[in-house]
Amino acid sequence: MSDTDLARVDELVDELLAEFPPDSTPEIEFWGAQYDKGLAWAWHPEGSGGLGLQRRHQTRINRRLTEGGASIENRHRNLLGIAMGAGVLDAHATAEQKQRWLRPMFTAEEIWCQLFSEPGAGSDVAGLSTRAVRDGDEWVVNGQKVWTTLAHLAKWGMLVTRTDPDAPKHQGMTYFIVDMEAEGVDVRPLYQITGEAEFNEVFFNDTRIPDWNRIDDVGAGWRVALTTLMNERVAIGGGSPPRESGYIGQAVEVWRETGEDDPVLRDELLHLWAEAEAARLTSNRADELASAGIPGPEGSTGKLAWANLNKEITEFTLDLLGLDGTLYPDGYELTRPDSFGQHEPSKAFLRTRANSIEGGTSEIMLNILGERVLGLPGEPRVDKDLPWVQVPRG
Amino acid sequence: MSDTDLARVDELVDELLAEFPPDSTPEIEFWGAQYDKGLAWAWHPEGSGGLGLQRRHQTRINRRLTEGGASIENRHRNLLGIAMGAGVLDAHATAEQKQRWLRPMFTAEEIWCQLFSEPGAGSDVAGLSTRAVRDGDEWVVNGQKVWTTLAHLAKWGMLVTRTDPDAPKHQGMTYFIVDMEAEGVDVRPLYQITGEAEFNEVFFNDTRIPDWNRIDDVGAGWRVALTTLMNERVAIGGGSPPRESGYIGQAVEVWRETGEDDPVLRDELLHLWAEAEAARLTSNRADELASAGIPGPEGSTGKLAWANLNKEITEFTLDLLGLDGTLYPDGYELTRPDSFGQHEPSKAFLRTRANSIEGGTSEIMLNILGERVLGLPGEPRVDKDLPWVQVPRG
Amino acid sequence: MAETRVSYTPTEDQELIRSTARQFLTERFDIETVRDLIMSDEGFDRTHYKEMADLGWTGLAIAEEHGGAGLGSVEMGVLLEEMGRLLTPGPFFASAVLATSVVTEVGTTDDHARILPRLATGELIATVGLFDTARGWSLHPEHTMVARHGGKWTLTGTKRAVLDAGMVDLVLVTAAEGDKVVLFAVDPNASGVTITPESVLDTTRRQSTVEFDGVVLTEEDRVGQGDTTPGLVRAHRLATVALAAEQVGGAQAAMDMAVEYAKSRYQFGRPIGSYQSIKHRCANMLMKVEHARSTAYYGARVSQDDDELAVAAPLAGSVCSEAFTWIAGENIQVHGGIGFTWEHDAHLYLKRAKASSLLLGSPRYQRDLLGRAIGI
Amino acid sequence: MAETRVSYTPTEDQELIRSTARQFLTERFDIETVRDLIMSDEGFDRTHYKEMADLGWTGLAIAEEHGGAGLGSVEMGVLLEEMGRLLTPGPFFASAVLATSVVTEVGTTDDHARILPRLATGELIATVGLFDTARGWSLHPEHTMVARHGGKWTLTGTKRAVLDAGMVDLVLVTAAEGDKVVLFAVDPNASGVTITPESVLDTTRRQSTVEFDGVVLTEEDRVGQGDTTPGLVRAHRLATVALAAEQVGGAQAAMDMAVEYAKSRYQFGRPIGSYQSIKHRCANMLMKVEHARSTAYYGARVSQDDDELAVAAPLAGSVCSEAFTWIAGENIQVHGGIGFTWEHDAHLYLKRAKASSLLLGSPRYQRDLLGRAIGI
Repeated sequence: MSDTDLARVDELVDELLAEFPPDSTPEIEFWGAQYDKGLAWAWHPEGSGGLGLQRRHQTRINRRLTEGGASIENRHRNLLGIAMGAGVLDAHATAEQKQRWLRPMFTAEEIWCQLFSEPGAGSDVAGLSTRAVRDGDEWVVNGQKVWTTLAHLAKWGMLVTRTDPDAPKHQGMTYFIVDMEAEGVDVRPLYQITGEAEFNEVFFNDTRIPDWNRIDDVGAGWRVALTTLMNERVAIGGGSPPRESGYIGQAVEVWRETGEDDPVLRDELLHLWAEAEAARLTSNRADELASAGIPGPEGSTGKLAWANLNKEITEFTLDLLGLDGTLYPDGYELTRPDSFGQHEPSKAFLRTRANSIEGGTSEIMLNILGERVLGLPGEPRVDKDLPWVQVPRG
Repeated sequence: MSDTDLARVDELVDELLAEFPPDSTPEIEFWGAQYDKGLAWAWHPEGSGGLGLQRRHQTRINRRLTEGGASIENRHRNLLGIAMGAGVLDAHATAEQKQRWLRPMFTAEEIWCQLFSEPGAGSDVAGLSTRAVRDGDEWVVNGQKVWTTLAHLAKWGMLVTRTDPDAPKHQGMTYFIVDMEAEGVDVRPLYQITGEAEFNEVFFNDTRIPDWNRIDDVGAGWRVALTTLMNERVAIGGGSPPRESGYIGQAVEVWRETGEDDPVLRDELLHLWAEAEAARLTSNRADELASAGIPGPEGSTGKLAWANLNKEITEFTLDLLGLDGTLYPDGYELTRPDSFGQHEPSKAFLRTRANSIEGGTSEIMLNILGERVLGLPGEPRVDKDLPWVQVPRG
Repeated sequence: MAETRVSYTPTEDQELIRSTARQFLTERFDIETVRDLIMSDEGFDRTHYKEMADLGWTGLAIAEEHGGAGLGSVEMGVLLEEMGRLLTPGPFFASAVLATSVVTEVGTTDDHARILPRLATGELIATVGLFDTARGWSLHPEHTMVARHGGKWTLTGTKRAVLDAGMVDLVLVTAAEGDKVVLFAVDPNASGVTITPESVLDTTRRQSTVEFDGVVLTEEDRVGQGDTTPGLVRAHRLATVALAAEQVGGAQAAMDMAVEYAKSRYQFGRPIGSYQSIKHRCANMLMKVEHARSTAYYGARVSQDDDELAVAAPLAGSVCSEAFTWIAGENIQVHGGIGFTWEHDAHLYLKRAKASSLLLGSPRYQRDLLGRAIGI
Repeated sequence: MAETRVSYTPTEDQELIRSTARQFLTERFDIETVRDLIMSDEGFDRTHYKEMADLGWTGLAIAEEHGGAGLGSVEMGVLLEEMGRLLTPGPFFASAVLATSVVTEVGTTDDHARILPRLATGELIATVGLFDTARGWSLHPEHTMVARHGGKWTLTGTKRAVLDAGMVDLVLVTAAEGDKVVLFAVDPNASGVTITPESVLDTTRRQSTVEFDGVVLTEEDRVGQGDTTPGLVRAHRLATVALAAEQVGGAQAAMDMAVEYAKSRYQFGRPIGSYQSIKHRCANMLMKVEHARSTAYYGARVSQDDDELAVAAPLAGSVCSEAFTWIAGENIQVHGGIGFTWEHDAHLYLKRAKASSLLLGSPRYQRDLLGRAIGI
């Protein structure tokens, strides 16, 4: 980072903290001011919440703001908007669209959600079948999306639809920002095997979207979707937890609390501890080398490694608990969860089963590592050049 | 088994033992007489070493012969001939061919070998490229075969060749019985990672085979090859070892001899013991149900299970041995082995690496279980209908 | 090392039990009924139990002289395998298997005559409190004990993970009396008995913590004489083998579900079962389910041979527990997102699998028993 | 739980060492040379060792005052990773890593001055006899002992798996003297020393059994004062971390070999790497090799911090051993038949992997050390 840029960032942060003292400024007002000063997404151009700098400047800004007593809770409250939606708008939206959406997104006054996955399009997102048909200055949407976080709280949804079923699958899609409060949008909780509903199903029944809400060209939906997914990977990665934290920390705690001393279970615990630590050190190494621009381990090994590890560790923790591992203290209440933190062991065992599915199944991650990183050849594709309507779908 | 058949079999066995007392009859003479009485392959027609009965009658014959003091060593000495070659001749050969080959095969006066695998055709045997070109009443063969057991001792080889490169791969093959002593046949030992050569490479350099030696039609080679492979699977399966025998028995022995008492290694040993015993019980169950004609577990799980288990068990045994596991008592002498029994632990570790490759890789076995037993769909095939010359081969 | 030669060819009786069970269970316990029972407070419907009794199931393994069918572990295994397939909820395992085995193996002739006939008819539903602590699965009670005062005993202690205790008529309880382990049949409504239903991972099988605070018992309540440990050990092995059969049924059902989905689910224009990653996993499921089945079947077939059962029971217990848990977990993965939803049935098998792998001893614990039996 | 923040960004020195090493090793140890050495009686060529010394490698980790380069574990790790890639045969690890660490960590200033300069120049090649028995990897000699008579000692005992003892000028030996562990530098040609070369699995690294039958030693031969255990423990950790780097190099090479073959080998008209079974295995190799590398790099970077090294060394030792062994085994499987032949190089990596996973303590043993360090 050049010294000038650093100085400019520091000065603006100091200015913000001075003008809007965090302890006496309402959060929304503070975040609005932060946006206006270009301290929301430092790499955005000026006027879009940024300063035309680099992503890593934002890390510094966030650290200094936190030290200065400011809240960055908006980033969690509107995770999908701030981490992914902003990137999509920055890359693909018109000036008017940015103007309309970015600021209330950053202040978390308007929550965003993502509408990609469908019952028939999981790993194969590009196979989606939610239809949007043009009707004058509007589009009429019908279909179903699943695994939508925050949909029940969201004002806006990032929606990919099929607009040309006769084009090959990657070409006939169009991307919209849909008003989640519009008529014909039905959000229902999607209960998981834990008994909780972190996610939703969203049904579109003749929902009308103004053409003004379209992002990029008609037929360019896949390109925009890829931008979204790229930002998702950036958002999911990063941030190094301390040693022996997370579920391996929980397992160690259970080991100690139960006073267990079976050497066989101890060796299993140490095995998991070692694997978890190796994965954690790899994240650290990847982060350092990536930010120094030096080739290093592929970040995407992390998602795969943690999916495996979380599943193994939480299952092992039940073994450590013995008969207590057959209990489910929270019960199956079929509710929306009130927190997203670490779960007690038996709920953690259930919840982590999805770690190898959500955000890209482990099978897809292995394909990616094999093909994009190691350069192994792809499978023969039977769906790629066919018109979407002709692709076999069971 | 019907009572009449049993009685007939028992009577013939008694007759054979009486006419050719095993303790005073030379082996070859005994086996010749056994063949003549139809007690060689009970399910073959009369005149071809059989009685037109069923495979399981042979089990009874063999047991009664062994009890009567006769040797069935010919079955080991000429394993590939008696277990596989005979089935091929029975199903596909002319009367003259059977007449010429079956009896000396059974007496093990003429040893047989199998010439299928090639450097470029392993799992994909049907992709083989050894060429045979017709020249009047003869065929001229050029190419290379690998992994040929007994080739250095064999008189006859079961050889699959490509005779029509422009036909789709499964259609352009022809099957021959090649005289291994003919000119242009070069047998070389193929050294393995153990330092021993159980197998050979066989090179054909303008080797001439009389058309009389062709099995079945020109172009029918794949059909005949499948008969061979089917007989191979029958030959490999079957026969239940006692509990705690083989490499798990060796591991238990090492455990006891070293006086090791680490609970962690003990649990690993018990885990392997349990898996081995489960596999063994499954073989027993499969054998019983199969011979009773009741649907039961697929026999081919056994090959897969034992490949995994032998590899895991022998690797674990080296861990049990500690620093002694880094030794290789036999040394790497680059010799032909003088026995095929159980190896000492470190050679066993190396030798068993091939268990998941030889006789069908574990990947192929998993495909077979998935597709033929569970009915899962095959991969898209890029090679099936192309002329063989056009199939990509790297 | 010896083994016992057994036959796996099913008898006509066994074939009949299997087909009757499959038909009855499929009709009575369609998945909607199972789901209703799972979410209900009681967790089962007593009329279902009565119907099973009428089919002769509750008395299947009870001698004819006590009103049972006089059949054995093999037949019980067939029945439980079918129940395992459909996740049949209710106290059948607790009462007709666990409690029945304990009374049979521990009880005197008088105890048999007193208790078994009522278990056979299904009028009596019972369970067993075996474990004082969450870990260790010791059959020797560490904390639960009886003290004798004249002709009476006072029972004090707490039993963990007592199956279906909230719905039974009788709780069999092990307790220490000095060095000996004694067994009592306790009325759940007796004074000093507190039954606390627990919130459980696998809601197809309920559990309670049962506290005994100075419960007064008489000689009438006692089951067995002298040290009951040998009988308890045998009953534990029989129950392990029976549970293994149930696990095999569950594993088979989970595998069938995965294979079915792999054929019908398309991604990228192909059934997902055409990808080796899924295909090979299903093939490995097949191998594991067949291995598990072999150990469960073998265990049931040697149940009369004490030495061999000592090997076969922990073998089946460890192999079947691991196979079922692995298959049920991978079934969810094969299904992807839909397999993680409450409305799909995949999770019910995973929960049953994981819980059942811990109920009578973890695989690691069972392997320890195996090691003792085979001298390793 | 604390950790030490380290930087993974390579320094210019490290980059230079890597590129020099790769160039030199590739030229000097082409696979034909390696194969000749493997089948030779001696197993290495002393001129190679001299060349390495001239490059400054034998003195890499030795202080400048003793004629070394004064660099540390990170630089040694870079070098060993490169050697691991090419399976460089010879006593470099035994002498420049193991013996050098032992002398450095155990020796007095006088010992350093006496021995290290000659190790640095390569004129002295040394090894260490640490283990009395095949299992347990105890640094406390169970059988080897010294008895003092006046100003002299008599050394008796047998050391197992002494690396490259058949080709060295000096054998460092641990021995018990009462409760203390003492260390002596023994001339392999001294009276009473018998060196028996063993037939080994991994012929790129030779081993001998070394017997000491009343070998007479003087104060001059002694290295270190008092109980040498703390120094030996540190040296063992440093050697473990160094070996881990070598394992990473080997694992990477085996993976590269598998990936290359998966791209070029066609079956059924497709490269085998296009099948998920092979592709996913290669991807898992990548993950494991990167995890292993992280632990080896971390271990090298915290080598000056005793408490952290106590965690990092067994972490690297267990993770890298398991990763290398798995990858080398799967590399053979990816190759199929050709990978099982003597003429293909795949087996050399498997043999190196399995042997190196046992030399300084099996993964299970290393995890035990890890557990002690982190309080589990």
